[in-house]
Amino acid sequence: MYVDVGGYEGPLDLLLDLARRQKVDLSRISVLALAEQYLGFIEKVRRQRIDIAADYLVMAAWLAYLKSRLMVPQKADDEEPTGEEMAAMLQFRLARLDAMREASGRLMRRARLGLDVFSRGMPEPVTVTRHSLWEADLYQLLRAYAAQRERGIPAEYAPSQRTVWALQEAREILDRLIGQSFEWVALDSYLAQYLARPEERTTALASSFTASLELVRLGTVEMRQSEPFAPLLMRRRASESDS
Amino acid sequence: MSAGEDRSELAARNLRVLEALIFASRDPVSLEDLRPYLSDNADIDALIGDLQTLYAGRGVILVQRGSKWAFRTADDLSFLLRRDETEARPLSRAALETLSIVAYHQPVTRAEIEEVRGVSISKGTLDVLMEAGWVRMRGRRRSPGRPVTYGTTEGFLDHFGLESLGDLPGLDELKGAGLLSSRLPAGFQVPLPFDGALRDDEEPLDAGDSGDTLFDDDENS
Amino acid sequence: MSAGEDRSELAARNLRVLEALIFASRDPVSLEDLRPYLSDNADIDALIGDLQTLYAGRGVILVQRGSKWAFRTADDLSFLLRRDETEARPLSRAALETLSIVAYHQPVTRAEIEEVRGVSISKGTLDVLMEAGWVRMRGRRRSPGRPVTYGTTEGFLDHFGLESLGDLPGLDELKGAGLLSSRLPAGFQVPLPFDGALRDDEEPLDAGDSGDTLFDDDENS
Repeated sequence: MYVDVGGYEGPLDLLLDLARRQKVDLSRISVLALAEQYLGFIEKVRRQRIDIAADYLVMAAWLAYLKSRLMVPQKADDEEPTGEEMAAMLQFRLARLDAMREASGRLMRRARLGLDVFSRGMPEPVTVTRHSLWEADLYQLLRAYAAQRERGIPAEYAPSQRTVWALQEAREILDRLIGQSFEWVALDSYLAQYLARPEERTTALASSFTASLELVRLGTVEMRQSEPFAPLLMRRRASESDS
Repeated sequence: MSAGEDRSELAARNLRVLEALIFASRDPVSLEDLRPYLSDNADIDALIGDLQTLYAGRGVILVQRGSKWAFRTADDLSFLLRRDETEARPLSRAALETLSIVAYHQPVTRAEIEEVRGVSISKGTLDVLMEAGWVRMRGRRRSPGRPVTYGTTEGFLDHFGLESLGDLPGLDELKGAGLLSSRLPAGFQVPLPFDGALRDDEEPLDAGDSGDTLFDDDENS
Repeated sequence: MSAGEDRSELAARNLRVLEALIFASRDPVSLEDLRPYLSDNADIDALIGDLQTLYAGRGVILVQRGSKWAFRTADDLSFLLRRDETEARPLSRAALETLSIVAYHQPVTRAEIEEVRGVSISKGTLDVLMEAGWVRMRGRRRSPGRPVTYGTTEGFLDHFGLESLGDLPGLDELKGAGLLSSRLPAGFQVPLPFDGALRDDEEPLDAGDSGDTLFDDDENS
């Protein structure tokens, strides 16, 4: 038996196909035989190392359980559905899918609009002349005007205190940020929290760059840049005593 | 002129008006849309009946589509008029099955459709059906997760030549066989395809509701 | 069945086919187009005559267009296909803002309106206002490009309950009403709308002037 998994629309479709091969009415199929066929099929496909969608495996697990329920007599206090109930549920689902498939066939075979039956080829549309009566009052009009004029006013200028990083301050900040990091890290990422503030960006960059040169000169920090405008990388220089 | 003649003249005019308005439209027309054009107290149902009789057995007939009415060419002339080339892209099997599940089980959620088919449905499947104008989002089920419920449209009835959902082929047998339930059989109530506004366990879609979230996720995957 | 019955049945069928074909066709149909669908030796002229008789005096009639045939709504019912509807809807924000600028700054050109608004305005916005009968083209500015100047109409005063444009509140009144904040830069002014016919820097519209050329281009772009 060769079955192309790709040709099936899921495990129920595969089961329905297998059920049809029993050549009996769906209500009289042997569910046990069906479960075995399905499990056999999945086993075969897996031996061929074909990837199988999880749906198929879930169904296989369920059918294996169903098989065991059908073959082993159930205890009276067992609250799980009996093998017969499970088999009935499977039969019902197969019959329902089959019925829906059959129904879609019957639908499509009906005399369909645009294919078998036609509507008026030259409809005479109703031409609607719409007269719009606009609603607006003076208050809305004035509010609209005032709002626009206000929008047009340049934002109020208030001379603000300029934040400037002193060189000493920048050096302390940078020294603290680099800490004991021996990894190359871009200056920008050290300063990320400061660069986000537009008013601080320029001074933070300029002062910390100058301070970094000082740190390099002192031999506590190393710097490198692969090409112009590339990120400026720096790290703590491993001192002789550490190595 | 006697009052009787007046009346019959009025009825004749109403009939002409009804005929002209339904004939002019490509899509089915509702009686509410027609009423304003008729004389006061016109018996619109009787007029529709008269018009249907007038066209019975003709090449063009008056048909009911849900709550609306339309003129359509007669079914039996299909063999002459059939245009095969119009169906450029036939529906996939998944779409066909999904359509019949929505039609026979409505209102139905995506999870319920998947339960019947035993496989998950791709976003495209319902999309194709909604784009064809056959399936619509009806509302949301009053249950955890508030899943969207789907149903068919008036365009569905029109396309498949159904007067109402009760005309779905094989509906009675399926119902009798208990195959329209979404759970196990064994003698419990079998719901019929439900065409009405919203059922007790449905609530309206939110304004601008674009469907199941799961659904939207699919789109991006 | 007699040969006579056969013939009349055939004729009835031919008539139905003719009716369906003309009904479903997207264009008027010529007799040559119809003939292949009819039985051999069918008298197509007689059939057309029969069909025309069948529809005579009804809401829909069979009409000849050149050498072709089509169904049309009866002339005396064509009024059914025209409808006038009046609806009241709120003016869009863009329209409201544009209207207020035209009111205060008139005579004002489109470019000047855009300068105050800070965004460009679509042709539709001014159209709506002119259609509403609140804004009109006054003339053309005596400046390069001769742009059209806009102003308000009598209908505008009427609708907004103003006796004259001078009734539009000025800077202090707008501030007093809380519509303008009290912290405005020095030199902030609210113009006094010009109420007269044409200002010195305006010239009359040309006969049949349809507005800014720029404007019309927009429509096509």
